[in-house]
Amino acid sequence: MMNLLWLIPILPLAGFLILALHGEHLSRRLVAWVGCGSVGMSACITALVGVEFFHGLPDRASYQQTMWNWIDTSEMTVGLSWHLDALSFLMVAVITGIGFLIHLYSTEYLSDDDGYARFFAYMNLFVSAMLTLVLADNLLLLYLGWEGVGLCSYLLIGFWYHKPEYGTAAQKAFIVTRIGDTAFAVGLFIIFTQLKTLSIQQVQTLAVEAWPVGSNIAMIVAVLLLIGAVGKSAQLPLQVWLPDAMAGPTPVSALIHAATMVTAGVYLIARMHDLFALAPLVQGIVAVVGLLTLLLAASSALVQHDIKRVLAYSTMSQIGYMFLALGVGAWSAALFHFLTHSCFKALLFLAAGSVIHSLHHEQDIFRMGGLRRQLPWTFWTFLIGAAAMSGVPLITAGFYSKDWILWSVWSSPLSQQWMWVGALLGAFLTGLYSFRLIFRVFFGEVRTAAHGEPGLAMRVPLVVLAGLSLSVGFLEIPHTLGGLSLFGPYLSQVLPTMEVRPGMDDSSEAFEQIAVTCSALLGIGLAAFFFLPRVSVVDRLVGTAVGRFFVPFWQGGWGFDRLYERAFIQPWFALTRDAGEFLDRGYGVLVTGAEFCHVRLSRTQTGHIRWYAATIAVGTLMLLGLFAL
Amino acid sequence: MPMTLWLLILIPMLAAPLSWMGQQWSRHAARWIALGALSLDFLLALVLWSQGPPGSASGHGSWLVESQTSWIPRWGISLHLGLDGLSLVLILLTAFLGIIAIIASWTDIQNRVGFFHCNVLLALGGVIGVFLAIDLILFFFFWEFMLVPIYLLIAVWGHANRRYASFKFFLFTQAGSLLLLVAMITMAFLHQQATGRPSFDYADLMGLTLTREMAWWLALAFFIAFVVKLPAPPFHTWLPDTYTEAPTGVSIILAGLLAKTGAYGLLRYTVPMFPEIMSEFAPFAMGLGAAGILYGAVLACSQTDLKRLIAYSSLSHMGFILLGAFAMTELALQGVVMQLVAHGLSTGGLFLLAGALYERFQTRDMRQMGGLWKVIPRVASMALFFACASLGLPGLANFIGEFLVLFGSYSVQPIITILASIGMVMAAIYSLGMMQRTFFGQLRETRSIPDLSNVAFGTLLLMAVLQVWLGLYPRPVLATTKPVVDALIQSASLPAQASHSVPVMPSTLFTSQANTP
Amino acid sequence: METLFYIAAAVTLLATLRVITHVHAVHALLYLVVALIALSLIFYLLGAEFAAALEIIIYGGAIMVLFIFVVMLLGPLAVEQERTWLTPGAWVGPSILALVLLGEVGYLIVAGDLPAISIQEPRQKAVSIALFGPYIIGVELASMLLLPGLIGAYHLGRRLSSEAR
Amino acid sequence: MLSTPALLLATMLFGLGLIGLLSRRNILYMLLSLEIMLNAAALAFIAGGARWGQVDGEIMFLFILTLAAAEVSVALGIVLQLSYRFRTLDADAFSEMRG
Repeated sequence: MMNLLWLIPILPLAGFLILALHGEHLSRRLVAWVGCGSVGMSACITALVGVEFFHGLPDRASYQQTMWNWIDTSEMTVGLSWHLDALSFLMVAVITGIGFLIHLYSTEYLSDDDGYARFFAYMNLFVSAMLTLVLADNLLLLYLGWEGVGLCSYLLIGFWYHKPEYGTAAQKAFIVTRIGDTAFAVGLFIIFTQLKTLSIQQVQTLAVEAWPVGSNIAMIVAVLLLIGAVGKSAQLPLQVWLPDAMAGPTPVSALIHAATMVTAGVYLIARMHDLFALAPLVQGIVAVVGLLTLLLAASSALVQHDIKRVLAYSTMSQIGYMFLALGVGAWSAALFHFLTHSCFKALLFLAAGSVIHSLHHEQDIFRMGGLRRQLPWTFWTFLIGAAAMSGVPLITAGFYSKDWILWSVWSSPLSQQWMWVGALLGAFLTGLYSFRLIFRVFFGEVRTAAHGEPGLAMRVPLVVLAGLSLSVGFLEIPHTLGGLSLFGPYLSQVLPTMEVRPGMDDSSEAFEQIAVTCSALLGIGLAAFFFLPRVSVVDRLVGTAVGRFFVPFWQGGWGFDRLYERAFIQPWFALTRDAGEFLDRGYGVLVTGAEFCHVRLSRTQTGHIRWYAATIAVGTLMLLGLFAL
Repeated sequence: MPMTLWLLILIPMLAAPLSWMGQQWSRHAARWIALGALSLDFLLALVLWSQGPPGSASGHGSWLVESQTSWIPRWGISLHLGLDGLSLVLILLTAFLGIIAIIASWTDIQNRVGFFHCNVLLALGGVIGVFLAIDLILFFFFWEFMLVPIYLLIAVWGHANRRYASFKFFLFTQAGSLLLLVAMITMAFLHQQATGRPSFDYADLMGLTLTREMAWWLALAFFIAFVVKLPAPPFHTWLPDTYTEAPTGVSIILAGLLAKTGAYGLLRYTVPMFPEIMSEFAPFAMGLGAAGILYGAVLACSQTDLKRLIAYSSLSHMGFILLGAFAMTELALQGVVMQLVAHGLSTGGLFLLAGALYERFQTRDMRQMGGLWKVIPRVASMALFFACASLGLPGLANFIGEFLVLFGSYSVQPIITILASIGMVMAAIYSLGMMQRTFFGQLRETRSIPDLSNVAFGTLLLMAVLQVWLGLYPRPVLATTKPVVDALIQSASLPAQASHSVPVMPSTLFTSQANTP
Repeated sequence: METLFYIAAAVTLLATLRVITHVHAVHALLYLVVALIALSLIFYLLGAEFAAALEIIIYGGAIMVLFIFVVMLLGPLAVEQERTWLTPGAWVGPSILALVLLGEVGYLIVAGDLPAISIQEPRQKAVSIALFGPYIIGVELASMLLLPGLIGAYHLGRRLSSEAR
Repeated sequence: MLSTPALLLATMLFGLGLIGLLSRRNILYMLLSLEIMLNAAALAFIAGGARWGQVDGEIMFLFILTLAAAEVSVALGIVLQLSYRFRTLDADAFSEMRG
């Protein structure tokens, strides 16, 4: 079974090839079959591989498979090799599983779109690239997947290419992430130059041997990898692309910009955890970046009008949690949050898509309302998603994962107290903006009529994801609540378990949990207070001087877009607009000089044959004179 | 067996007049003759490739196939051809891109068809000659030989501003050639000083001992002569005009092959002949390469003319070649070879598509395009593919080239390499900007426009498949050129055979003839 | 013998002087023919009897005849000069010079003091051997020169006739 | 020996030819002057050959003769063309090749 591993990324690639080369001639039904089928088969193979993987768990923590040697020189040997361990299996399972559900959902969501085959081709390519990213045995292959998902993200954001602003958003996404990618690439150059290998396993072992903790080289490499991760995962300061990326179709946002691709940065840092452990300062930066992004995105999510932008900022915020967890060394907690986040965020996006679908592509939440009765399926699933995101205690998955992170931040030797306070504030804000959405969209008066619930192909993924959003949390229950730990030990094969700071006992954990619970519930309650009544308290709040300052500030994502516009984009355009060939002007001087001489010398060409004869004679005389002298 | 080398050169050259005459028989006869000749050449090169033992280690002067006939023995000039992995790969590329260029010209060129193909074949014969000749005079002969047909191709069949472009091209390349000629003759004289016998043979001149000052000047001449052709700033200004004004097929040849002759010259002559000088010179040359990458990319971003954009992107890609050639590490040199092939394919594809767009809209101005994906999805999807190749998407051949170069250069010049890597971001900006302005956005065109024909689509698909193949399995190219790369590195690491022992004074250069036997 | 040379040289110089100073083309040509004949005598005196013969046959004969033809073809341009052509005075100068030359040649023949004979016949053979030996490329080049000359003359002449029609 | 006076004579002839070439405006006369100069050169070769007893001088004469024949035939063709087109033989009237 294990040797079927290579099929997991290859099958979606095959699907892509079929659809890209022949998609226009296939019926929609067949396209849907190919598109979903390839990912579905991948998911099945993942399950088969998983069975064997878990069987052989104790003695075989990883499995390698090489297809062929990709780059084969005497200095560098890089294989197209897959590496399956607990971490990558988790990622693969999420990608194929949720990927399949989203593909299924898309068959209906895009059923009246012209680019049906194109859409599924891109989606399949994305899944293939993402699987390559997580299964890669070496950093170069990882980079292949890394760039591949970036490309697919670009293509899918700009899927409706006839709108120029979508194209701009797509370019923005690609270019901003490419800045991160380039830093990542430079990191690879340094790693290879220093360690002469790119294999992830070897890099980690060799780095630990070669570089002392806190050494400059380790710091530089870690910072470069971090910039790469930050670009991909839309964290500060490269976060600006994600809200605009919502231009893509909603399933795309669900798959790429929520569940999978944006968490690639988390995966990268977790993958290279030994390296980051060598650079404690950089790890601290990871935590700070996560915390700042978390707060920035949460506050921005509060005031957005577009339902998808709210979700986009919430994604940034949740990934901020993951970065925070990574930064404090809670590797498993970060990935646990990745798992639950993938479920509930995909669910939220799909449910939002369902709303948008029934409202004929209306995305402004101020034109929505009272959809609770018209779209019951959507409402309930959305509610579950929002509850999971806010961390409604005990029943939702989000609670368990967020709690784990907050507990880690509380107890980690690497963290500071203010980080925990910030994270707690984030939890409060999460509750607030999640339920702002719920109350705006599903409660209150009806503003836009919906044209009915979606069909089966959209409903099934919603329900499955809702179930997962409620249940996956039970994989890791803190021992204050009964103590079932499956996820942590599972990942501990790959990732080190976090050490708890001395002096942490059950009572402090319980206190911490109560604080988290309270802040989330406080957020939800405040949302109900603000947004449920007809005459909104919020409008008055916004009207105050403080509100007038903060609302536009938050709406613009803390002004980063405007800053970058001024600092980079306008100078760049000015540069390229005026960038004539200034080097060519240097040759212009030569040309002018030649012309100058030409005009003067051509006067000697009188056209009179006797003049020529005379000059020849004079020339000869002068030569003779020279010889005579 | 040695005759096959001459066959490689002579097949296109002999087919050239034939295809000119073929015009009288039927409209397509010239095209078919040219196509047949190049296919034959390609097959021949493939046969050589399949026979050659690419794995065998060989230093300089040990060639896979070699052919030497005396020509002008008094001046040490002989008809000396040699084939090694590098030239084999480049000849394969030449024949392949030649075929592509002829297919690209199938509908594009309608007047003086026979003469056009005659010129194309002559130029390609010259290019192959350049890749094979290892006698300097013979090399120079082919080097000059390919220029005239190319000049004619631009001046006769080019776009509106063709006269300016063709003159500029000719002047720049001629100036470079002049330097080359002077340096070659000087070397032959120096050889006579040292051994009493003038020689233009590669192997002889490789072993020549030079004073430092002399070597500097010669190396500089060899460097500039080839860099003009490559090109890199500040010698590149002929490139955008020439690439833009040339007809599609010729643009493919210019970018895909002519630029490669410059790179080939650097690898074959400049670097191994003056290893000491080059190691001192390397930071400067690599800086020039990085400057080319960035300069080309910035200018590519500012273009509105599609072909000009591609031309500047080509300049940017050539910077990687300069960067890698002077890094003198195995990885960088392997990357250079890969980049040579990959750039030929990617830029060739883009020029083909630009030609297809020009044929349909009679303009190269991207401001007048937009939203074309809807009307011509085949063109658009292929353009997307080649734009991705051009921005160095992993899994495609350009990525292998660029990354190997960067990997190899980083260990030598980290700062320059990091600067060069910024070019990757810029490549994304101009490639995607091109896609956005041309194929995405609002559709302006209301006429119904035919999409790519099956032949053109198939051609592009073939190039795309090659890109993917070499991007995922570059071993065939890397293994073929490995002996050459090894030898290059060896020559760089050996400090020129104890050079300063018998210095030849430059002051005696043109005087003493006494020791002629 | 030296006297002969000096007389011939004087004839050559005088005739040449007249060539470049005379106003009438035909007169000038006549003087040139005389100069050439005098020169051929000098060649003879220098021992190059074959060159002397060629000088008369080709230069004095063929080439000068070409000139005459052209002057005749240029008729309209030379028409006002035609009358002055036939004045007897025109013949005096060349005739005198030619007579001087004739006298010299007659003296040479009569006196029997022929310097060329002393240089024996193998000289001609040596010229031929050298010409088709080391100088063979020169011969080839000369023939290559003559061919374009022929074509050029033919082309230029033909254009005239076709345009004149 | 006669070679020295012969060379002197050649120089004088050459000078006369040059004077003619430069002073006459009629193109026909210029051609005649050219012939004189060619002859002067030929004489110099012959004299040189005689001085050294070598045949090369004569061979050079032969080449000069050939050259002159070719030159005259083409030049006279050109003269005919010029006279036809410009209706004059004035060399100063032709300046079409002015730069």
